[in-house]
Amino acid sequence: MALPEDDPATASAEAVAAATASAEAPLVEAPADTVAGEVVLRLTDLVKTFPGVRALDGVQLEVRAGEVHCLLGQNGAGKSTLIKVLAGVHQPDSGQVEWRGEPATFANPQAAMKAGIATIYQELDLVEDLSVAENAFLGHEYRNFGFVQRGRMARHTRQILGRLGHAEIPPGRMVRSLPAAGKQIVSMARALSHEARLIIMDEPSAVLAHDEVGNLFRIIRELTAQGIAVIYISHRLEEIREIGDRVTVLKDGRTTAANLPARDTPTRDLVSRMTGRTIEYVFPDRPTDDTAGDDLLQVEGLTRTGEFADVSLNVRAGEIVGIAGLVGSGRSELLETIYGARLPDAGQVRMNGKALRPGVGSAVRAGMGMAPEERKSQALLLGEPIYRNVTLATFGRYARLGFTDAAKERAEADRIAETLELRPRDVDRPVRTLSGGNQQKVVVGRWLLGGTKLLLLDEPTRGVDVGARAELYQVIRSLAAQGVGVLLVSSEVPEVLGLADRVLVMREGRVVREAAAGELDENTVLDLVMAGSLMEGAPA
Amino acid sequence: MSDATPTPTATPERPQLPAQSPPVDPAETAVASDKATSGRLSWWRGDGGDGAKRNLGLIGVLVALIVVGAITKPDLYGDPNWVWNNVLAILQLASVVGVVTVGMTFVIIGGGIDLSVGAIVALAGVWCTTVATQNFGAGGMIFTALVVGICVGLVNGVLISYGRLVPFIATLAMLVAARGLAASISNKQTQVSSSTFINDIAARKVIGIPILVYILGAVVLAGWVLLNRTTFGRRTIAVGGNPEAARLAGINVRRHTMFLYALSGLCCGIAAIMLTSQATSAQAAMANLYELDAIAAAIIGGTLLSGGRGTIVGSLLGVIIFATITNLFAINGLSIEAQNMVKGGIIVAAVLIQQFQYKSVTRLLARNRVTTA
Amino acid sequence: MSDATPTPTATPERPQLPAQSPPVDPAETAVASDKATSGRLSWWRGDGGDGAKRNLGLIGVLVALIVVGAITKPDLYGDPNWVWNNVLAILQLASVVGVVTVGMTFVIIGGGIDLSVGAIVALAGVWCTTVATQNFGAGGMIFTALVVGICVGLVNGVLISYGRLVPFIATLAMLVAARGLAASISNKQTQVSSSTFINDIAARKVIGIPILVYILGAVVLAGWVLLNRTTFGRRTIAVGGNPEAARLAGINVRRHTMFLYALSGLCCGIAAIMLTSQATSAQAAMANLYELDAIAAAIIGGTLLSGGRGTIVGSLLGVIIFATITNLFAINGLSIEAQNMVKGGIIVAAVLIQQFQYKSVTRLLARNRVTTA
Amino acid sequence: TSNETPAASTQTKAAGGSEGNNAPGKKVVIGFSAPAADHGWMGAIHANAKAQAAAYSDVEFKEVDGGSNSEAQRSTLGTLIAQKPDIIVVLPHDGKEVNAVALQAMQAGIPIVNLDRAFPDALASRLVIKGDNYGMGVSAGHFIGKMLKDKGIANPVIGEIAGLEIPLTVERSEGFKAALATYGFSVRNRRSAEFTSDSGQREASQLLQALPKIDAVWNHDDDQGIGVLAAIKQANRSEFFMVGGAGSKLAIDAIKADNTVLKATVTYNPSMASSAISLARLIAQGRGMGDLTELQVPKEVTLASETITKENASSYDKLGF
Ligand SMILES: Nc1ncnc2c1ncn2[C@@H]1O[C@H](COP(=O)(O)OP(=O)(O)OP(=O)(O)O)[C@@H](O)[C@H]1O
Ligand SMILES: Nc1ncnc2c1ncn2[C@@H]1O[C@H](COP(=O)(O)OP(=O)(O)OP(=O)(O)O)[C@@H](O)[C@H]1O
Ligand SMILES: [Mg+2]
Ligand SMILES: [Mg+2]
Repeated sequence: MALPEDDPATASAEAVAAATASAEAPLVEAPADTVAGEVVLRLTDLVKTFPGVRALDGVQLEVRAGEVHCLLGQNGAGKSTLIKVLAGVHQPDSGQVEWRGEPATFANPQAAMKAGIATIYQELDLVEDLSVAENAFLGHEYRNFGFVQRGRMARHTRQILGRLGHAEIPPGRMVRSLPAAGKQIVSMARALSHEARLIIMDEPSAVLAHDEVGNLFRIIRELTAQGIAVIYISHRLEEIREIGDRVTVLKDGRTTAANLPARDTPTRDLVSRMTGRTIEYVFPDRPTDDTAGDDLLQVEGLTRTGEFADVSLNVRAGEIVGIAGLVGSGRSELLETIYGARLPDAGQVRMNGKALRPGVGSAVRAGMGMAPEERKSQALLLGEPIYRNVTLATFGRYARLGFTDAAKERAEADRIAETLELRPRDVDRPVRTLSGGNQQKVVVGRWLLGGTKLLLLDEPTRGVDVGARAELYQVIRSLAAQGVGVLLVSSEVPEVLGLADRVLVMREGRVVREAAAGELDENTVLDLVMAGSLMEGAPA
Repeated sequence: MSDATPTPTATPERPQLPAQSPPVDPAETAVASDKATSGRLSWWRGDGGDGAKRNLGLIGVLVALIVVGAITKPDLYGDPNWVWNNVLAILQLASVVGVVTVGMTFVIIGGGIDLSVGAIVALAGVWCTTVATQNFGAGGMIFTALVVGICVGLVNGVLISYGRLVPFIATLAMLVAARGLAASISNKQTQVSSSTFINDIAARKVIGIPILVYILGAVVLAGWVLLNRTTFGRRTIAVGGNPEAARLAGINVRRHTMFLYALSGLCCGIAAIMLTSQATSAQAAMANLYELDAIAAAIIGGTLLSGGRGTIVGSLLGVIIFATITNLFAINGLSIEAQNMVKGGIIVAAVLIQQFQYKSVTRLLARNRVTTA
Repeated sequence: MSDATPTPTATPERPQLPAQSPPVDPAETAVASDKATSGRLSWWRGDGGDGAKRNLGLIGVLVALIVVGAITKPDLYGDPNWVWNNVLAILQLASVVGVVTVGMTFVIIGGGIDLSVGAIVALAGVWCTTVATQNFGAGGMIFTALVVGICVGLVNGVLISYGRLVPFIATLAMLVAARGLAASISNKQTQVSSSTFINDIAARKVIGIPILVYILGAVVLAGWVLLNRTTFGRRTIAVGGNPEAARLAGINVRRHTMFLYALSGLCCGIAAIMLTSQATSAQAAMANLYELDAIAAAIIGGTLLSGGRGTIVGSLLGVIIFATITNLFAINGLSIEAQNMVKGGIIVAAVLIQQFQYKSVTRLLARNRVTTA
Repeated sequence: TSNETPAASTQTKAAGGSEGNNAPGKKVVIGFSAPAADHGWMGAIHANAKAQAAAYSDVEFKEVDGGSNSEAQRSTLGTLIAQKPDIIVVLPHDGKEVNAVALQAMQAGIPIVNLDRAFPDALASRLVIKGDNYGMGVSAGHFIGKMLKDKGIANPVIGEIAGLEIPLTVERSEGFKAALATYGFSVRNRRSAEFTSDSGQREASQLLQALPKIDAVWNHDDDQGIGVLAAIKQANRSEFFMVGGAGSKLAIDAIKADNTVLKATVTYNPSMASSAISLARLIAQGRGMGDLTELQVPKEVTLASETITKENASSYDKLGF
């Protein structure tokens, strides 16, 4: 892992200046045909099988220098597998990789990095007990006879973070103490710390809020302006339209469309190529008349010092309440506190008028269910079969005298798998082998089994593909129709506005606005969450 | 609810795709792959097929060991009577550690470790053979051993789950303390059991099989059912696999952890009675290093030291493998140093054989699966 | 529903995204988001001084132990000369295990465990005191001990990283095998060292401090620098904390793991020389259960058994705490059974004190941060 | 070995011997260090030493824990030396490993009485009092050899259950081997137990499995012998006879009763601890042994290993531990 002779810090400083200038220029619609850079990467007939699954089944891909090439596909289509093959993590079973005009094989991640391919993986790949700088330069540290040059690394890291718009993150801070969004930024910093010709981003925006996504796009534009190619994966079509140049669509491990223009291809086309059918990407209708019942959940003056303060809210049976806010506005903490997973410093939580005793157990007994934010660390038993993950909170319900009923559990899990379009559908497969989006479906599916009166959903659609997302919305709405109360946290404002009946806007740990969803539009909410001018006069 | 809103609608005309393969109906593919996978997988259903496949590997190791025995001692292995007796001897040798290992397996699957098992066996054994206890007869002795085991296990559990001590340290402290207490109770003497009932447990056979082997069988069966068929077992796997997820799913992680150590203590109490019966006596130094034996057996048997995965059958096979190795050395009359050198090699070889078998079995199944897909 | 902007339904006008709203100067955004987030959010809570704070707790425990000593033996502790000598005695007692623990700390941080350390010390000690080796003089003996240590460590490493054996099993096998080999080399006899140079290491002082203490200091210092200031050390944390991430970052996880066990072996080689010098002899059974001592010390010192976190200073403090406990018992002349019972309690108390201290320190710092923010 | 209190089973020399050796002399402090008692024999060593010291009004007994290995013993011995007792009785884990510390004490003017396991360096002790490990094996070998010769068995199957593999066990086995060799016999299978009854049971059961027919067995230690006898009973075997080691009360009783395979035991008596305390007191007080002409206690005492059989068992009653 040789380091460039001259300090890349200075080199990229100039690049930043140049790129910033171009970014500030009025945004040009870059039509697909302006991407005239030479082809840096060409994949032909790539095949990769896992035990029991053909994850890649003849993929074609062509990426040009200076373009943002988007990969689209349903959950489990093989996008992450594809980029892992490119990054040297997996070895393809067959097919050709042509890198900058020459056939290449990347035997390990090191080889890929050396060749100039940097990757931001879908699952956070940071070391919790190393500092931000050490994580950014992990594996290619600045060093002198084996000794780490900490000053130099810190300086360069600070510069990259500044470039990412997060100069406030101290390079010496342990990654453990960063929230998820901060970690994502460190992941990006790592990719930028390489002198890469191609940067692959696997759903980088999944844990980012809107302002952060803007930042990310600014960086991507800087990169492409320098002739660096970017492969961009996201389930949010609007992002692809904004940042993408060309799109390749994968379905069941095959390329079903290549090099479509990102801006002009009709959504209908994209979706049908992904799923084999067209999906009207709309939110289910709200009931016309107010069908919501009595107050199910009442929260009064809930406070956790340093996280959120004096939050009062209520959720009625059959009602969907959405909470909008920036990353770090304390929504996850609020949800976890309501759920009893954290102890409040002040305030009260009542279900059906009865105050809850502290602890998750009593919340679950009272009929609450929560799909937490971080699926891997908070929700899944990765080595266990899908069905056991789906019934993790409810297996006691199917048990008799303490003896579990596996057949019933499987049947229930099968039902969920079908509803949420889990793929592969086999519920005996370990969750570990599922794609990220499918894992998310398992997490949410756990609480759809019935018996739940109040559903707390924290970013339920993170990484879920368009088709399944529509299904999920549908399920949530139908649960509400059956009288279940839903409290929904999402960083996607349209999702909150489209799905919820009533919306709370949180900023810096406080509820700054509460209104029926119909009374708000996206811009108002965005202004609110970002401490905009609308604050004055807006009733809290 | 499907017709509540018109969301996913299939379009009649399919878009032109550059895909080489003829377009397939998505529903069809799903069904096909479903059949292909779960049909085959159903074989291993019930106890995490992984474990079952791993256990095949262990049985392979066992067979290899027996073959080595038969080659080195053809005269002995030529006598079926002797062979049967030897199988019983191996099982008897495995019985005490086996019972301890069942408890240990639960603790390790639950994300912990119990270094105090040997000490608990010794303490329970010594306590149940004091003169005062022996006066209450065999019933009193058995009761004492079990209660001591459970109580010490509970102390471990409370320290770990409510005192938030690292299991390694808490049970190490208990190891030291329990051995000290045992030495003080027994006044460092070997206490002879004068109860014929107790002593007969190890001496008697029923239908030609030693009672100790029945006890081992009963404990293993109970452990298997508990782990694979009850909510307690499911909670154990959840607590060990991802404690945060378990907590957020409404499981009382701390209380469950406490129970796991109490369960291990109970197993130690049972083992104490068995060992006291075998030795017709108890002393503070007995069951020396059982913690290592039990942990090693569980791990060889496929239990993950980091928790969340393991099988009772694997642990049993692990114990039997170690007992067979000891037996192999004994019948060959190896000197202890030669024995130790060879033992290290055998352990390594055993794991390698097992891994190899496991992999090839998995690959075989995978290949079949892919071709049918 | 109407104005909820269902985004992906092909709308002619581009969706409103905040990034496109007035293009902002990046510096400005930074400041703004700084306010929005770290202003109240204290995003970057905690400073990684985690280890340092934990160590404060350990020092508290140490002070508590010394206070207990002073209370129980006021006469001895009244004599500053005796106290100084006692400090040296404790350090000397800690020195051999301390060196082993430094290596162990690396292995555990790197996600492994080394049960064979005691056996490697014994093997290296026995090998370097054979008549043949002693003929080469002190240099030959030291060289032999170090080479034996490294080689055995390398075998461990290869088995674990390339043979894919679980570290627990691989090093357990090595434990058994190395002790067997040591017994066979020494013919189960104690081998006396006739090298005055070697024997003087433990007997001599320089500027009033025993040479063994200097060796411990040097190894600890080297370990600290290696862990905190070199790529090797930082990568060790990565390999143990998130092996997948380490692999994705291009670190050769297997090779690194192998080196960790070799490092542990090297430390065992050094310890073998120290112990041989102390005993002026070596035998196959020496350094018995050092693996437990070293693991316990590392864990008490804050090293996570699951890897990825730990400090050298913490481990050193752990070793010194255990040595101080032993010393405390010796000066109080406790019987071994009383000692063991008390020791268990002390270990538990020590961890609780440490946790309590750690928490209160953390809380204090956290409170300050929030209020000043 | 019994459930009785140790006070009842310790071996002390009755006060009032000849020459007034028991007459109170100057007050002396006797330090004592022996490995942690984890089995009957070592337990008896500790109990005997303590009880014998208590029998003298002029002795202050200072016992430090000898720990579970040489290293611990060295460290606690160091603290004992720092307290400057008049004399120290040491039973080392291993003489060679504790030699340096003993030497240090002698140089500091504190005489060392070396109990049982000898220091290699003659300067490291004032007095060595020990059992005869090699001789023990020899006694056992001769008893077995003679019995088998008398029975006329030409090619006997002899098993051996040794103790923990430390140098003293190796010595015992060598003596056993040498004595058997004089009859042209050898050991067919040898297992090492750990001086505990459960390990004795374990190793014996495997030995019995390995040897379907046996003529004689020597078990090194009567305490582990409880387990060995249990294993023999569990296996329902009785075609052979067994010789024990050390000479515990239980073993002597069993020999007398003659209803088990145990026919004899060779002594290695923990009474040596009592003798060591008595002699240490005399050395510290500058007195000689009453029955000897010498003004000082001799430099070395080695106990003979006797063979206890049904015939002479009753005379050993008071020495059984
Ligand atoms: N290690 C593995 N073992 C077995 N199967 C795997 C493994 N990794 C991925 N798969 C399977 O390969 C297929 C493709 O997965 P991949 O992660 O590439 O999907 P994806 O397109 O990234 O989906 P998502 O949008 O949900 O992230 C899935 O069916 C998945 O279950
Ligand atoms: N591990 C952590 N250490 C310190 N502070 C944290 C940690 N995680 C979160 N926080 C703090 O808690 C607050 C809430 O953060 P969090 O990201 O969970 O909010 P959120 O509104 O749920 O955002 P998102 O929806 O993106 O998760 C922030 O002040 C954040 O700095
Ligand atoms: Mg993916
Ligand atoms: Mg959140």
